[in-house]
Amino acid sequence: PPSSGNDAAQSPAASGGSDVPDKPSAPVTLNILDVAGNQKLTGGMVDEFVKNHPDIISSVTWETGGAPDVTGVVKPQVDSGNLQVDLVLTGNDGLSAGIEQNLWIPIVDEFGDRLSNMKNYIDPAQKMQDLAGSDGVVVTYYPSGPLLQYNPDVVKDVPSTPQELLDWAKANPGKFGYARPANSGPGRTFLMGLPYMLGDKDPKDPENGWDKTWAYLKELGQYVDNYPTGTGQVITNMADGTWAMIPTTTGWDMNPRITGTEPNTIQAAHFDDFTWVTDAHYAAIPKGQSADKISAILLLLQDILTPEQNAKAYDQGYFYPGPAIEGATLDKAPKETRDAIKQYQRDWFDDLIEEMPKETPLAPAELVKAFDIWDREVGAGKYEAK
Amino acid sequence: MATTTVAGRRKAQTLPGERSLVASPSTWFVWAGMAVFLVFLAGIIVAVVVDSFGKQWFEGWLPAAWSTSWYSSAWERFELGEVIGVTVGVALAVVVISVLVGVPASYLLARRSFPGKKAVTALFLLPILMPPITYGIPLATVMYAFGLGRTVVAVILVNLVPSIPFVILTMTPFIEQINPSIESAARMCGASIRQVFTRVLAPLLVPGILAAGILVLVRTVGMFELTFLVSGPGSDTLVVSIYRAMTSAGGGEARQLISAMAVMYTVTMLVILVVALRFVNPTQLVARVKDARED
Amino acid sequence: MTTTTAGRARSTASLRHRLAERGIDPLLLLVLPALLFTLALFVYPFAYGIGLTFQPTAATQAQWGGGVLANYVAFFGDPFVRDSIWITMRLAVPAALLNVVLSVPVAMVLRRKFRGKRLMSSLLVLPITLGTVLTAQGLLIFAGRQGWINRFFLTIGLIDEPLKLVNNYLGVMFSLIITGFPFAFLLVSSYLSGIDPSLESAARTLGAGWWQRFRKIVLPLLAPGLATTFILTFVLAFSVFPSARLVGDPGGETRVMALMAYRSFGEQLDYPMASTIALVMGLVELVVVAIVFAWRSLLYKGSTGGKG
Amino acid sequence: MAISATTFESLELRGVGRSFGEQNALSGLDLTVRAGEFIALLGPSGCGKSTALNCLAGLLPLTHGQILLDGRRIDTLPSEKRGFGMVFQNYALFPHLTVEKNIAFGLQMRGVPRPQIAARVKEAIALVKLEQHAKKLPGQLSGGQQQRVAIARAVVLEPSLVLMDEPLSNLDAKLRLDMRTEIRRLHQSLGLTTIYVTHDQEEALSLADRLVVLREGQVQQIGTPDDLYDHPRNWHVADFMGYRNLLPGTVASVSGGVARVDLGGFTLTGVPVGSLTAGAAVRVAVRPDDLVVAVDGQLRDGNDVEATVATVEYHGREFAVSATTAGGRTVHVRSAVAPEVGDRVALTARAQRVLVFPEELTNASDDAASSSQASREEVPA
Amino acid sequence: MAISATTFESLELRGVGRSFGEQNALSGLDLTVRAGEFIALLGPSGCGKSTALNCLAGLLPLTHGQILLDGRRIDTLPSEKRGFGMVFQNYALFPHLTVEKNIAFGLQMRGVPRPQIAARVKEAIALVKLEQHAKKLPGQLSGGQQQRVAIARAVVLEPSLVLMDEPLSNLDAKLRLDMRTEIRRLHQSLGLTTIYVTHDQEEALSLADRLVVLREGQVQQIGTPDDLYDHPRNWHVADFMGYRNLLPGTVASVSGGVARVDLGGFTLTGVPVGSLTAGAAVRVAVRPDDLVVAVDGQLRDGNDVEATVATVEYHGREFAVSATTAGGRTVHVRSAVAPEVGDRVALTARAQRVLVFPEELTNASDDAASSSQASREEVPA
Ligand SMILES: Nc1ncnc2c1ncn2[C@@H]1O[C@H](COP(=O)(O)OP(=O)(O)OP(=O)(O)O)[C@@H](O)[C@H]1O
Ligand SMILES: Nc1ncnc2c1ncn2[C@@H]1O[C@H](COP(=O)(O)OP(=O)(O)OP(=O)(O)O)[C@@H](O)[C@H]1O
Ligand SMILES: [Mg+2]
Ligand SMILES: [Mg+2]
Repeated sequence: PPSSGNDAAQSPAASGGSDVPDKPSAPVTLNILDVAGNQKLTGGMVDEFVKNHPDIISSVTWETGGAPDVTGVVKPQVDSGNLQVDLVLTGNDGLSAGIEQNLWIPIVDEFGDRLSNMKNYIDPAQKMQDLAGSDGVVVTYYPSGPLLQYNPDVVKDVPSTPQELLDWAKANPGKFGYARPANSGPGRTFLMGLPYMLGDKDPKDPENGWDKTWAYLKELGQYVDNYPTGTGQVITNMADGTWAMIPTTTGWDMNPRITGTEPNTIQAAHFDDFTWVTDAHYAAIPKGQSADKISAILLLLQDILTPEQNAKAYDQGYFYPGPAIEGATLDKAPKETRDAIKQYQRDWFDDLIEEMPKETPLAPAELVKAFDIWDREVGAGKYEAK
Repeated sequence: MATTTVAGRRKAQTLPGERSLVASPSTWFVWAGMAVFLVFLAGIIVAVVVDSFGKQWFEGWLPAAWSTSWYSSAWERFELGEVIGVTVGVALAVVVISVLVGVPASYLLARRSFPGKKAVTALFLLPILMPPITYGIPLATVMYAFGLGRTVVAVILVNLVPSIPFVILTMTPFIEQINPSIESAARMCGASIRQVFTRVLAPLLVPGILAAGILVLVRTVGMFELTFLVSGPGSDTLVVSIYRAMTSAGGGEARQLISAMAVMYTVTMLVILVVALRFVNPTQLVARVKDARED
Repeated sequence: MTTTTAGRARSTASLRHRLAERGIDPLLLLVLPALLFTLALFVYPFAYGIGLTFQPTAATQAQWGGGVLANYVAFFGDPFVRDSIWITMRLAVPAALLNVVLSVPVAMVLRRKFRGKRLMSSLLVLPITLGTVLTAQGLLIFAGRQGWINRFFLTIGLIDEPLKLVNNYLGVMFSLIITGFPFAFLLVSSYLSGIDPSLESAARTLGAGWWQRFRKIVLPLLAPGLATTFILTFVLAFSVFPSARLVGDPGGETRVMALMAYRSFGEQLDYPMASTIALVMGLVELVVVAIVFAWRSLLYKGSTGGKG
Repeated sequence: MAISATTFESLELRGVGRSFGEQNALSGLDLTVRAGEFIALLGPSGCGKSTALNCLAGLLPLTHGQILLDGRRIDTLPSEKRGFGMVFQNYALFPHLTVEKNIAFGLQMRGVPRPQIAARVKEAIALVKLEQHAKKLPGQLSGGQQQRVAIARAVVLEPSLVLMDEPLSNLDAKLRLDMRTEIRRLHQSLGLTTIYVTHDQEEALSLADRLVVLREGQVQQIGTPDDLYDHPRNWHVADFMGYRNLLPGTVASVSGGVARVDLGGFTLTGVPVGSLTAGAAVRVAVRPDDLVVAVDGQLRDGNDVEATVATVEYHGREFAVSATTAGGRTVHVRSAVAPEVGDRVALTARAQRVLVFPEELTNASDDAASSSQASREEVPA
Repeated sequence: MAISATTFESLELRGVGRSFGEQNALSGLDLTVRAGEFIALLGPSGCGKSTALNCLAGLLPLTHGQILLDGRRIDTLPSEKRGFGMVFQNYALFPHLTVEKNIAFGLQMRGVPRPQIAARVKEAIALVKLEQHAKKLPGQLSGGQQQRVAIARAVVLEPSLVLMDEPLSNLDAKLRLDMRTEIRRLHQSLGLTTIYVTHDQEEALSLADRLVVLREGQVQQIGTPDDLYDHPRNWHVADFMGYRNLLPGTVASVSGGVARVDLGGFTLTGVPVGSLTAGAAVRVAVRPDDLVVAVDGQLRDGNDVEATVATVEYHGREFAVSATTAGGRTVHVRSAVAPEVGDRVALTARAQRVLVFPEELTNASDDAASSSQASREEVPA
């Protein structure tokens, strides 16, 4: 395994950014923990950086996990001062879990000046960055959903409003479903998108402002036979015909068809009137990191945020579109990506992204509350949140 | 009485096993139950195997197309060669150490009464009864504090926590069955305590040690909670890899990829077990190997 | 050397001898490595985990009150959490019972000598190699709505609608039986082999039919072993986690304690609460174990006349 | 209602045999048992005694032959329907039931009404003198007491036949003697037909009306105790009947109803059993108490051996002496006075007390015996 | 180098005792063993025989007393340092080692050079005549062969003392006899000092130079076989020495060195052991072979009993008869002819053959015996 590097040259950085050199004194190795599936998007960018700058980063190892693993993995390391993970790529949830546990170096506050490319975020990506505060750096972004995916053999009249969806589910019990939001991107996008569609009082306050949403989900729940823990099972249900309709996002509509886990005959649709609930991946650095590594990571991030590199985030449509940086257009992406996207993307995606309003997701603390309410009142069905 | 008639009559008559089988409907019931269980089992295994070789399998009895690509991609993506190596290495190390530490302790518990024996026994019972989550995180912190985080050493150490008590609990009745006068005989022959252990007890305990070892092996290879908390790249075991594959990236990997990994897990386990079972009879896995030992 | 021990018959033995008589001698060192190991790597972290339960988060304290006991107040005050005890019991107790009850007749049948006996018992213990993931995956594929079972029954016209065998209580039960049965079977077989077969012969010559032999002789003698088997399979079933999540209905019927602990730990990031749930899990297990052991102590236990 | 045997006219075993795979554990056992008789099956370990008993009890299906009770075939009946009682070698008491309940078990199985059960159990307990132990568990009893419970459990059912498998082999020397008398008493007072398995010659002689001597599953001889004691049919039976000196030799001459046998270094004259001709390989059988130390050269029938005393054992009143002959043979002798080890003595025996058997049996040497024993231990008895 | 005992002058046990908690398993054993002696410890189950042996071997620490070898205290030495050999009741052979390796084990432990080990093992195997079985595992041997391996394993070390714990109790009647002779032969030819535990009177008498009779941890008598056989010190020893008739009664009169005892319905005259006065509670002890059926009313010393024959057992040559006296007592008798059950007979004994003991022992009835046995069975022997 790569050296953990706690020798003199790589002593932990003090709080001020001044101790961190512009360039590491010697090439470092990086252990990257990806808890968001982000490797698919940024893996190519990192590889290219390492190839071009062996004097900064000699090699990189990746490990993967789920968002809840962030604390399980990183906290013991930070607590014991013995870091094995150098960089964490995570979604909003993992990032905030770390913030709660005080695991991250406040990169933006301390080293914002070295990440000048952050100025080039496209607007919704900038909003995601604002949401995160100082502890993470947006590397990729997508508008997410909620969209609908359906099996055209079964679904003849595609719903275009939540009410129509409810009616359809009522008419076809057990044929619509979604995963437990806490464990599923499309699930939580659906959850967070509903208040906008249903016209709830305060779409950012699940406790007090989501009356219509909760009522709607409870009623819808009568026709859902179960809520899997994970989007994988939802895709399988859709693929093998168990279900005929699910909520989805741009990425989750395209990627399974590209990778072949869903038949390409599956169709997608969108509600007539809805608001995108955006999503992003962040980079975060655990506390106690050595100055050399921080310096290397900063250089890496700055590079990732160039349009040429960031365009690789189109990938296989998993996070469609993906880039967070202005000007990272599809034509800058590798050829394979361009081909796949051309074949599998819905022709109405780009227009819809232009057209429809976009909102940031709930702040992590609110999101946990929303999940808790969902678990009690929708998932389990009978427990009032106190 | 002529031999021919004897032979003839012998055919006509029922032999021991047959009669009871034919006579009892309850036996047929049990056999039917076992058949259902085995069909289920076969169904489950075959389904996963088929799935792991299916390129795509949306509907119908079988996948539309076949491929081994899930295996190759799982192998490459998760560096399974290394992972399996780590898994086997960790499992063997845990077995060896827990036997070395556990057997002497169980000897003492089997042979001696001493003040506080009850408390010590209870202490050894707790790690088996307690859910790992109650002590897993602090345990992981301890590991990291000693700079062992994400090392194979740490993975071995945390797996020893439930394994040593397990060896102690399974070996104690085993040792109780060995006639203590054999040890006395060895001492009368001039053997010191250490020699009694290495020359007499150890060979006699081999079947029991194998049995306990196999159970520890199975548990260690299957142990997710504790391993996960201290392992990392280079020290992940197979279950942890599968878990990471299942939960990574929000939605997890394709079903077929998980199937392929599950199949590899089972094959690994089977290989280990078959090798081990060459030495022990499955129904003797738990205790009481007395009759086998006596002849 | 002549020493006098107070209140006891005068003993002329050396101190070493008298200590040895009470079991204190250098041989005790044998238990030391295991003891030190357990103290360092189990007791310390475990105590830390218990300590954590008395350090509730500010939020928990604010919501439920109760000071340092806030976590426990929250646990028992919140029906959403508290009910998971019942949900877990509803799974673990029948699963353990079923495993024990099913393995008795199987072990009885496999006690006889017949060809293929070894193959049969190997097949029955095979599932311990499967691992929860493969079992869960297999159940989902094999017994799912589109699985072979439903497909088969639909094809032969036995049913019109696919049976719901997974993603509910039943699915977890299947998984618990598939993984738990081999353990129960192994244990019960070995306990059964400890019962002297001549007792059954004796009962036969006294006129007892097979049911009477089982009911009056085998069962009472097997009962203590069954209790132990029940406890071990119960412990396995009680901490069920992956299968409850994968083949169960984790929001509803199979919202077991382990899932709740995980939810607190991984999703709500409330470690004290997670520790509390895990500790209550352990306590509930200990209560069940204690009840079973208490019942067991009422039974005949002692030599079963067999080889063991 | 006193306990008494339900009787039958006769129990007939016709060519009863049992094989385990290739091995014939028992073959061609023909025997007719009259009601009230006490039959002992005698033979070394592994000779098929228990097999015979288990076949009779119905615990092992026969592979050959028939068993008839008053002309009715019973070998196809399951054992619980045969109505025989059995006392097992290791007692096989139900460890979880008290003495009382152990004894009541069979009556309960037969649906005897409750008050009647109580009365009969009480009677049976009195019969074996265990009144004070009625409420104890078997584990709290001594070996002899357990034995008596096993007997009471079998006889309380008033079985037409009682089968006993080495019931005394686990007991102390002294206890064994007492229990023997007890069994004899029970048999005589209840009139139970009994088949009794043992490997102890003395036990068989003292208890049985008739003895069946078995060897490797084959009947060797059936007869009354004095019949077997005085007229064993072959040297194997003789061996079991206390002819401790069994010396292989060659017939030198046969004449006038006696045979002179060359034993390598010395000769002995004895009564031939079966027809023998000069040159035949034989075994000469003499009981230790028939071979006496010649006092004042007072020989009997000119039958004598010179030997050196090897060991002397005190048996109270008399001494057991083993001596080595010139040819290196060991002979066992009784003597009223104790010779010194190393003394040269002349031993003498009456010719009528010396039996000469043809060496017709296959060599039942140490080897054969041990290998059969080893193989036996691999299967449950 | 022939196997021979390493000798010592004397082994002295001084007040040796061992308690388990409250219970004294053995107390106050004083005994001096001379080199080459054969001592037998005799007593009923649970009397502390094995405890005594284990204390000597060092397998159990003493709680009282000392053991001295030629004046040197050895009771604090661990057993592997004492240099004694031991033969266990169940042989305790190492089941994973061949006969050869079992025997070589002790030599290896003592670091004897390899070639020497081979030679001595070969010699020991020859000694017990197991040449053909040297490569077998113990499980493949018969009981008697295992027994011989156990003996060889103990004597190959040339121990100064051999301890044997009921080495014959698991064997067949016939085998037991053979092995007894074997042990005697080994003892005599090697000159081994031996301490031998048994509960079989005959075994003890036939083997030992001196006997130690134990009861509930207490020494009852120490003496030579004929001493004990003819002059038991109390009725407990008598019981063990074959005085099967032990009838409780009251002294009617004492005069001229004989006592007349009232036995409830009849009286017997015998030799008092210890001082007795009229009215004392006593036990009258007679051997079955000293109590004969009076032929033609030919009484001996006017000592006779009227009784009804209860059971008759054939023992080859003679009959063991049990008869019931008027007072309901059962007496055991030997008889050359077989009386019929139910016959009234007169039994007679010579007064010198009848011993009268004070009833001084605590009541060792059925109860006490059984409870001590039951409690014994809960602990490993
Ligand atoms: N279940 C079995 N399977 C195979 N062989 C058996 C079985 N039971 C007995 N035998 C064989 O049959 C032979 C006779 O056995 P049996 O138990 O009748 O001997 P036994 O005369 O009762 O001996 P013992 O005195 O040792 O009890 C033995 O050689 C034994 O190996
Ligand atoms: N480890 C022990 N703990 C407690 N009591 C014991 C122990 N070992 C023996 N005893 C008791 O000491 C007494 C003597 O036991 P010991 O084994 O010496 O008897 P024994 O004469 O050898 O009997 P047996 O002939 O049955 O072998 C018994 O009453 C027994 O209950
Ligand atoms: Mg037998
Ligand atoms: Mg003993």
